[in-house]
This record gives sequence, C-alpha cells and structure tokens, in this order.
Amino acid sequence: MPNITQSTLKLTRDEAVHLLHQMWLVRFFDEKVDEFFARGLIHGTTHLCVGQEATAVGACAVLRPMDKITSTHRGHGHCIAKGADPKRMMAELFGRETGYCKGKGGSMHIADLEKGNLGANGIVGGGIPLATGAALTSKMKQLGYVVLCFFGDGAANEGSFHEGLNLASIWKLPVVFFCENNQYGMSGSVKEMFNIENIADRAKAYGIPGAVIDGNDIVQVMDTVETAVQRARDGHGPTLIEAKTYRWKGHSKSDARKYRTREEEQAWRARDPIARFRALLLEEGLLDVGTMDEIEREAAREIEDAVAYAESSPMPALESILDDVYA
Amino acid sequence: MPNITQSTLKLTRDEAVHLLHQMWLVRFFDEKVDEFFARGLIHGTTHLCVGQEATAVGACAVLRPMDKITSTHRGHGHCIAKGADPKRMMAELFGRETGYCKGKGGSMHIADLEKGNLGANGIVGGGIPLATGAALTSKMKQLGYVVLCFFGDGAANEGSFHEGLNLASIWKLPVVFFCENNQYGMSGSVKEMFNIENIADRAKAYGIPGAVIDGNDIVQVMDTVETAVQRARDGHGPTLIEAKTYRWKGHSKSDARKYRTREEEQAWRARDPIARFRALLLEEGLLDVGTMDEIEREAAREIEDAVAYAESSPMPALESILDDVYA
Amino acid sequence: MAVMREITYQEAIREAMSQMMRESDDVFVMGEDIGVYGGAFGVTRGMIEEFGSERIRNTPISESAIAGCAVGAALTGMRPILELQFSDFITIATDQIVNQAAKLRYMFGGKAKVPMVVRTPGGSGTGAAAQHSQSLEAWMAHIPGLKVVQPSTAYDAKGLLKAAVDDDNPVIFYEHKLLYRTKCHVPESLYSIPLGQADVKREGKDVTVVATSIMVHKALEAARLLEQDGIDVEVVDPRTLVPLDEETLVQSVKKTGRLVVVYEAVKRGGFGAEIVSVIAESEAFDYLDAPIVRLGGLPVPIPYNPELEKHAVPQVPDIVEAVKRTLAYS
Amino acid sequence: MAVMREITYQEAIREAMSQMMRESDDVFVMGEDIGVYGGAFGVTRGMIEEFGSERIRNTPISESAIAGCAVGAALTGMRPILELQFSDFITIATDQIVNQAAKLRYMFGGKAKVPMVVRTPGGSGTGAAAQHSQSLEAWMAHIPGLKVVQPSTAYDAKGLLKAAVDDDNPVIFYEHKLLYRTKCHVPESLYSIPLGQADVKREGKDVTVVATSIMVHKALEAARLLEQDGIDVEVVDPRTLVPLDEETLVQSVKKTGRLVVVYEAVKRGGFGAEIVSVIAESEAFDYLDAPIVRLGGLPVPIPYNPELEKHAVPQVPDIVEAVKRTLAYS
Ligand SMILES: Cc1ncc(C[n+]2csc(CCOP(=O)(O)OP(=O)(O)O)c2C)c(N)n1
Ligand SMILES: Cc1ncc(C[n+]2csc(CCOP(=O)(O)OP(=O)(O)O)c2C)c(N)n1
Ligand SMILES: [Mg+2]
Ligand SMILES: [Mg+2]
Repeated sequence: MPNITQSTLKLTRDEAVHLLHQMWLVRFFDEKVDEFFARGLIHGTTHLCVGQEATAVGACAVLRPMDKITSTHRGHGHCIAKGADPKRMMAELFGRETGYCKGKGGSMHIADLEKGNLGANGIVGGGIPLATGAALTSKMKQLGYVVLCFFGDGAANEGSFHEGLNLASIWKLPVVFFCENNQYGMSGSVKEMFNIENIADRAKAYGIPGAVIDGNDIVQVMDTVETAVQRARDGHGPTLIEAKTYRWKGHSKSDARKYRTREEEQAWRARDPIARFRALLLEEGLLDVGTMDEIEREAAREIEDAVAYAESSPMPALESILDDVYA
Repeated sequence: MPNITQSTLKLTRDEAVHLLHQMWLVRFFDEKVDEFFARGLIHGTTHLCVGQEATAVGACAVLRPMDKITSTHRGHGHCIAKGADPKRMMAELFGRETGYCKGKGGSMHIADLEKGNLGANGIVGGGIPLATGAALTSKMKQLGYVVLCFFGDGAANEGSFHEGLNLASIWKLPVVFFCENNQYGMSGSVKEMFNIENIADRAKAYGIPGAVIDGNDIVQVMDTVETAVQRARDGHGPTLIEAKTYRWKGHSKSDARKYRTREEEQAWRARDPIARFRALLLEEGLLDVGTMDEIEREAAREIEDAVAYAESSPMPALESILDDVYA
Repeated sequence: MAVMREITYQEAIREAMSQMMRESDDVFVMGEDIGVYGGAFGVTRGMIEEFGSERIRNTPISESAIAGCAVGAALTGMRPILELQFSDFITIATDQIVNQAAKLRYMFGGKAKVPMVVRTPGGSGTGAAAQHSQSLEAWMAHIPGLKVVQPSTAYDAKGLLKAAVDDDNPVIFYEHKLLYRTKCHVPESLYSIPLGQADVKREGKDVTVVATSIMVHKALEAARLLEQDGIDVEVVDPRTLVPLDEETLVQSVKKTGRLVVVYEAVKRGGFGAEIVSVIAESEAFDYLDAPIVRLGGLPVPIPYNPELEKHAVPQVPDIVEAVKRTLAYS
Repeated sequence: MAVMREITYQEAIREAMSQMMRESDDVFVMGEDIGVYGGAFGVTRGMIEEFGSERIRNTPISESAIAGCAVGAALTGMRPILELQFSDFITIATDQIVNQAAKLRYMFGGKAKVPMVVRTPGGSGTGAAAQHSQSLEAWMAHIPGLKVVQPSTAYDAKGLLKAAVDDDNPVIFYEHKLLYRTKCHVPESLYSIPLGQADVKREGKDVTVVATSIMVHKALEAARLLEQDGIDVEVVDPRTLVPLDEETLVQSVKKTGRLVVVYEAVKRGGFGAEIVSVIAESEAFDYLDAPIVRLGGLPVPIPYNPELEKHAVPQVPDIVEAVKRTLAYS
C-alpha cells in the first residue's frame, strides 16, 4: 500500500494571509455562536469546532473552486473554509429567511451548493455515501472535480463508513476521506470505541492509502490533502486521512464534559492551531505581528457584521413552510 | 497483531468417522434439495453449499454442544454440522408442521436453538450483530460459551460486518467470525467487490487476529477455528477467519452462472473437500475404503429417510398462521 | 386493425429504462447483480450488453452505500435508477432514503434536488418467507419529500417509470414479483403517465373497490365473478400513493356509496388506512351507505408454507365476500 | 393526607429502569453516551454510578450493530433496554428491528423469544430540525411482532416501561423530548400498566378526541378551553398503539358520536389513519354524526425556525377549531 510522504509546503504571503484570516473567521464565528446559545438567542443545538480550525481551513485550502465537500454536524468551519458567507450562515442559525437554508435547516444542515459544499449532515456518517455518489458523478461525467468528505472519529464506526469507503475504492472514485479525530464522539473516547491505534489503519481494509497527521498543524494538513486530492484527480481513487485534533468546547450546548479531564483539555489548548500557525509565519518571516493582529481584528469585525446582518434579517413567512418539499 | 499458526491436528478414528459422515450428510442433503427444486417439489428458493462441506463441518466440529452458531441463507451445512436432525430440516423445506419452523420459515430461516443454532438468516450480514449479542450474553452471564458466526464474502461489504466486528472487538466478546469466501456473492466476484487480496486483512481494522485458510481442507479449518475458539473462551475476544472455498452449484434455483467460467468450476471441483479428506484418511491409515464407502451409503440412507419423513409429515393447519407472532 | 403488441411488466420496465438511457446520458442503473446476471428477477437482462458496466453498475452488497451513492449522484446532476434487490432491504438503506434523499431539498431551503428512482420488488407469493416478502410502501408514503408509485400493469409500469425518472424528486417505485410476467398492450414508443392520476380500471355503480398493485388484478377478477350476481363493481387503482389522486377516489365513492379498500400489506397501519381516512374526512362521507371495509394482510410475518403464504394476504374470495358484506349492510 | 410525590417523566423512566435492574440481573441498558454523560437527554444520568459500565453499556456510534446486539442478547436470555439516541436513528437499525427482532420468533416456528425494549425519543420542538425531530411510530406499528408504546405522562411512562421490559416481545417505547421535564404523581414502588389499555384522560360527552404522546396534553388544554364554551370533550389516550385498545375507542365514539384524532406525526400515513379506519369499520360508524377529523403534522420535514417548527404540528388552537368544526356539522 502506497504511503503519503510529507514535504514542506511553500506558502506565499497572500496565501498565509488568507489562511490565517479564515482560521480566525472560523474561531470567531463559533465563539460567537457559543455566546448566543448561552444567552438563549439561538434555538436548537450546535456543535462547535473551536480548536479544529486547521483541519477545516487546511483541507479546503488545497481544493479548487469546482471541488466539492461533504460536511458534518460540526460543520461551520468546513463551510467557511469552502467559501461560504458568514452572514448567511449566521442568518441561518438565527432562523432567518436570508440564511443559507431560508431558516429551514439550521446549524446541522447548512449547505452552499454554489461553492461546492454539499451540506452538513445531522446523521453521523451520513455524508460518506453522499460524497461517494458526488464523486461518481465527477467520474461518469468526466467533470474533473474531487470530493473531500469530512467526518469524525465516531462516524468511522458506522456501517456507512465501511460501505462507502469500499465502494469508492473498488470504483476508484475521486474522493478523499478526511477523518477529524477529535478524540471523542459525543462522550465516547476513541480509546474505548476502537481497539486500534489509528483510524487511518482502516485504509488497508479497502486497499487504499492511509495517512495519520497532526490535525493542528495546518501545513501538514494541506500537504497531505493535496497529495490525496492529486491522486484522486489522477484517477487513482480514494485516500483515508486521519487528522488528530481536539474540540475545545463540549459536544453540544449542554455538556458537562465529565468524560474527560480539564488537564487533557489544557494540554490540547496548548496546541492551539492558530497560535501554532502564527508562530510558524513569524518564524518563516512571512507575516509580522502587526499584520497578523490586524487580520485577527478584521475577522472579528466580519463576524460582528454577520451578526448584525442576521439580526436585521426577516423571519421566513409562515406560509413558506410548505415550500420546497418537492422540486 | 497476533497470528494464528497452523499445527497438524490429530484425529481419532471415531472423529474421522463422524466428520466424514457429516460431510456426506451435508452433500447429500443439498443434492437432494437441488433435485427436488428442479422437479418443482419444493417451494420458494434455496442456496446450496455443495462443495463447501469442509467449512461447515470442520468449524462446528471443534465447538462444544453449549457453543452457538449463527448461520446464513446458505445454511443447511451449518445446521447439520451443529447437530440438527435432517428429517426436521427436510420437513421444513417441504413446509411441514414437523419442520424446525413448523413450515413457517423455510430454507432461509431454519434454527435449532436446542443445539445452539441461532438460525439461518435471509439478510446478508444480518446474523453478525446477532452473534455479537449472543456472545454478550455469554460474557455477562458468564456462561462460558463461544459463538461462531458464519457469513459469506458478500456479507463482508455490509455495514453490519464492520459495526459488528468493531463492537465485538472493543467489548472482547467470545465470538469467532468465520467468512466462507466462496468467491462470489450472488454474481459479484470478490475480484470486483474488494480491492484487497484477503478479506481477513480487515481484521487489522478492528485490532483482532485474522487468518486466511484453505476452506476445502477440513483439518486446517478445524485447527484454525479451535485456536480462535480457545482465544475467545479465554476472554481475549474475537478472531476473523477467512476460508477460501467455492460453491459448486448456482447461487440459487435459477442461475445460468454467466459470471464465471466452466473451467473455473472444474478447477474447484477438483479440490473437492470430501475427496481430499478421504485421501487424507487413507494416507494416515485411519479409515479404509470399505469403511468410508459404508459411511457414504449410510449418509445417503439417512437423507432418504429424511425425505420420507418430510413427505409423510402433515401440513400445518391454516389456523396456525396466527400463532407465534408474539410470545 | 394492427395487432397490439403485448409485453410483460418486466419487459416494459426494461424497455422504459433502455429508452431513457438512450435519450440521456444522465440516466444510469445501479444495483446488486444487475450486470450479466440480469438482476434477481431478470429485469435488467441484456442491458449491460448494450450499455456497458459504467451505466449498468453492479454494486457490492452494501445497500446503505449504494442508496447514499445514488443520492449523492442525483444531487450533483445524474438521474440514477437504483435497483434494490428486494424491497425488504430498504430497511438497510432507510437512513439514506428517508433522512437524506427525502429531506435534503427542504433542509437546504430548496437549493438542491434529488432526482433518483428506487426500483424495488415487493410482495409475497414466491415462497421467500418473512424477510423477502414484505409490502412496506406505507412507510415511504408517510415521508414528505418522497413520491411513491405502485404500478399494477405493464402499461402503467412503463409510463409511470418514465414519469418517475423525469421527476426531480426521489421516487420509490414498487414493482410486484408476481406481476413481472403479466402481459398487456404496451406501446413501443416512450410515453409518460403523470404521477398522481388514479386509473379507474373498471367502471361500476354499486361499490367502489380501491386496490393497489397485484390486488388490482384480484379485484378485477372478483368484479367479474360479482357481475354474475348482478353486482357492478368499480375498481380504482391509485397507481401512485404519493401524490394521491384523492379527487378520483372521492368521486367514485360519491357515485357508489360503498367502499372496499384492498391491499397486500399488513392491514394494521397499511396505506389503505390512509385511503379510508381520506374518504372518511371528505365530502364522500355523507354518501357512504355502509361502513368502509378494509382488506389487508394478516398481522403476521409472511410464512413460508405456500398455503399459509396465500392465506396471509387477501385473495379473490375475500374481496367477493367483502363486497357482498358491504352491499348487505343497511 | 400525605403529599403525593411528583417526579418528571425522565425521572420516572430512570426510576423504572433502576428498580428493574435491581430486581433482575438480566436487565441492562445499552446505548450511545448513556454512561457518565447520562444520555443525550439525561435519562440515564447517575445510573452508571450505581450499576457500573457492564450494565450501563456505552456503545460506539453503530446503531445497526447495537440494535442487532440487543436482539442477539435477548434471544439468548438477557432483557436488554436499548436507548436509541433519537428515534430518527431507527432508520439505521431498521433491519435489525424489523427483519430480525420482530420476525425471529415467527420464522422459527415459535421457538425463540426476543424480550427487548428500544427506548427512543421522538417528536419535534427542540429546534433540532428534520433529521432529529420525526415521529415515525406508524412504521413500527405496521410490523407484526413488534409492540409500540407512547406514554404521555410520567405515571404512564413508569408503568408502561415496566410492562414493556416484562414483555417477552420486542417493544418500541417512544418517549417525547418535550415531555421529559413534565411532572405528575408517580408511586415510588414499581407497578405495571398492561400494554393494550387505553386511558380516558378526561371524560366528556360531546366529542371524542383521541390523542397520542404530547398531543394528549394539547388535547386536554383544548378541552379546558372548550369547556368555557360549554363543550364537553372526552380525551382518550391509547397509550399503546400495538396492541391497540380498540374497544375503549369504539365505546367512546359510540357515546359522543364525533371523533377528532390528533397526532404529531405527518398526517399522511400516520397512525391516526389506522385509528380512523378502526372506527370507520366498526359498529361506531353508525353512531358518527359528522365526518371524522384528523389532525396531524404538515407534509413537510420538520423545519428549524422555531415558529415554522411549531406550525408544522398540531397546536391547541387547531384542536379547538377541529372540535368546533365537527360539532358544527349537521
Ligand atoms: C447516526 C447518528 N447517531 C448518533 C447521533 C448523535 N450524535 C451527534 S454527533 C455525535 C458524535 C459524533 O462523533 P464524531 O463523529 O467523532 O464527530 P464529532 O462530534 O466529534 O465532531 C453523536 C453520537 C447522530 N447525529 N447520528
Ligand atoms: C441485505 C441483503 N442484500 C441482498 C440480499 C440478496 N442476496 C442473497 S444471498 C446474496 C449473496 C450473498 O453473498 P455471500 O455473502 O458471499 O454468501 P454466499 O451466497 O456466497 O454464500 C445476495 C446478494 C440479501 N438476502 N440480503
Ligand atoms: Mg469526534
Ligand atoms: Mg459468497
């Protein structure tokens, strides 16, 4: 089985700016959502990806606009990284007519088809066969796009993971399976739910390459995904990437986090993907502190704008409830 | 990952007699069923295991009476090997009241709970989670039994395979997963449906031992299963065994076998598990030809008796249709 | 007068698929053993020879992935036809059909469409017992976002399949195993029967029998027998459960004043209950001269023994008796 | 007089499970995040501390395997309670529940039994949108071999759960997310409410409202409002859909002559259709003074926006209006 080798990616200054900006957007978006949930201003439930910015931003950064992603319940980061407008995302969380789903989908169902985001999914593992099907279209119509399929460690124990990866492998479909292993499902630890060290070892069960990477290192993420995407685009089929990372917040709105220790959380916070990227950029001399601080402030402003947009957007009309069931 | 090593099993004469007898019972049973289907005397559909006698008989031979099995749509061999009475099996195929399921189940649903056969299953892969659950009972109640779970190569691409093996592994349940890889699903070849050489390689995905064996060599089957059963009984959890074999007949009653060549079929017929076992017994001097021929005749007689029993058994009363839906 | 061509239900379905595949590259078929094997019931026989293995895609035994794969392909511009080998196996692909295919468009605020057809054989009568003989169409009809079709004749099968493939929504297309070999006149050229139009298979004035799938044939046979007793039965075949042509049903009941609903699925909770309710809530209620009679399957899994198997679902004499019962009521 | 203890629906379920687990080693619970997390809705909170991780088994996210594992355990002598985190996820475990648990006994000619309970929360109202808010109980009620329970109060939940666990058959036990925090008097000691006994939650003579799960509460509230207009509503809660206490429903309708059926599930093909049909076929038909009125969910996936979400299912004013409509009919 071929193995993915890591090389050091060379970033341009513009790319660095873009990536850092995106990471902050993701972080601020979810921190804002967290705050609004706590204040009871947002309805339903939500799953925040604070701490996981490097996987979403890094993986999407090496995709072309025509490439597609499938996302998960923890999907705000993927969505922003694939180019969505935080305004319309926030509007969706506020249940507004201007939201990506006209207020009908909410956090777990945001999709942005124009940008190639085939949608978050409320069913753990539900997006895996969908990604396979989208890749089949690419192959059958020779469209040249690749599908990047995000899913969590928990999803890797669903039957859809197994069936989807096998199907993609035997049909050599242009899809990259990207597992964000944040160590837990809702509360189930990977240590209890798997009897193997690395989820990526499962690649062998389908005869495809597997790679285990540090999901808090955006450069490694980009590097690995790029190799896998290229492989897929060249017609050699899927790859399974496992990125080790951590969600800083609880699973969803009400989570006392009894299943893990505060020490463990601290240790992972010390591996903050944004701080690490900043340090790298500084070290490499690509961006200075002032510029980076300004990028951060700019992202914070955009999220404030998104909130203002959402708050001032109209609610959907009650009659709209019957629309869009059927095409 | 630990590996299973093969050693040469020492058989007693009695054991040899028993095994050979069982293999013939299985063969004659299914050949008789084939004939009756062709003559339109049996209703429904059937899946014959002619050519696969060594897996069913060998695997069950090393089980204790208290151990359990789960079986498949191609389950007559498993059933006989676990000690069922061919009379009541044949009666079931004839839809009679004296059948194992009172005529309600038919070929795909024969179960013999007293002997530890938890049933054939019409759903490909359906028995895998059931086996896991039966093993959980053994563990929770400390009953000491092991569950042997039969399934086909095709079933190894069902989500239930993945989920079931993972669950059994993380809970270290006393179950042995035994894949009868007869090279095809209904028509799908393992060459097309898998991108890996050996299905047993999937054991690595669950952190359990895997073994690939010649499923037409009954001694190898017994040897390997015994090691796995011991491991399970000792509390070390499941094993995945893949036995390479072949079904001589079509998938079910109407199958033109266009998906494979007559040459391939001939090559596998040349590896007849019964002929090979006979040759071994002769070579080892355990049984002579005359004795072996008599065993064969005796088995044939038993199957004739089974047919007579089935034919002379009463049909279930129409009113019985409402019985046994609920306990 | 030219002799009208008759082909089987199975041939009609194959012909419709082949003609649509010739017309559009977006249409393709996926499923287990649909290649050289021709499918468990022979429906796709010969198609791989014409269309090749890229468009007649033999799949692994992975119902959940293949259903989800069809959804993903539909979402991105293809028009897949998924052959699910037995309709009982929808139970393995339920999430992908019910939570994904049916809901994506709505959840996404109308931005997506999922034009896919799941063709799948339902029903009992082949001796395949409880896990291969169910009629679970009521489940699918309960799900907003899905359309549900149950053709009873070769003619309807061809035209409805064309409409289903042309439809931009997921359509569950229930075939019946025992109908595959039934024949009737089917035009050679491709035609479409709109989803949501019931068909009055026999006009009558004394009693309305609403029947679906194979029960249409049993109802027609019962009607022929009842005619000898001077009873004039109207047989209405909804053809599609979703959308349901309520208007035609209501008009028929208003005309006859009596209603018998016949379906093969387990009576309890079957779609016939919805038909009864639609009538009981409608203006036809006032025209009813007798309680509605529902005939459905017994509350049992389908048994193997052939006599028990037949006994598990309504047969012609049951319909005859039910019609007489409703007429005797006063 | 002693003050009667009131506890929540959630506490009642937990108490029933704990008491049964103390009585029998065969009873255990399995499900996702039911350990220290206490389950997605907190129902099992504290139980792992008392019973340990062997009997409060935290599972991987593998709905199909855990359902099948429960079936296998039940078949061999345990009495598992499976917590399926959201009832929508039955779609992933459908085969194991419908093709295995429900049918094994029958297919095996009566030799097996599968005493397991699937506890699972249904319903909308929490803003979790289309994949987490369904009410699919009608599906399960359609399947011979399954029993289906829908408790509407803490009192009923405790007693029905006891009966469900004692039952030798697979029972699907639908909890409602919005009922978890509702309170009422619940005796401390363990008691059983037989499956198949409807409960007349309010006696009345003018109109019968049959309501299930959370709709029982909405119907009672509507009844209080209608009382002010001098309308006397009888509210009947079937409590179990299978077995269904047809007798109590029929008697109530014979008494009042008018029937409104209210359920949260999508109206089309929901279990309310079965209730309507049972009445339309029964001797109560002759006593009906108006068409039956059915109130159910709109034919849409449950939307996220809270106002739309409420609008998707029947509310108190809808029931008030429906009752008035049926009374206005003549
Ligand atoms: C099929 C299914 N089962 C269970 C759930 C409930 N649930 C939502 S998220 C989650 C944990 C998922 O874990 P993982 O895949 O690791 O993703 P993470 O939340 O860690 O990002 C669970 C159990 C669900 N939404 N879908
Ligand atoms: C879930 C499911 N899918 C499909 C089928 C139809 N079917 C019955 S047997 C079979 C092939 C099974 O192949 P394998 O597991 O290799 O067993 P074998 O028949 O070769 O013994 C298929 C596709 C089924 N019964 N159940
Ligand atoms: Mg996780
Ligand atoms: Mg096989």
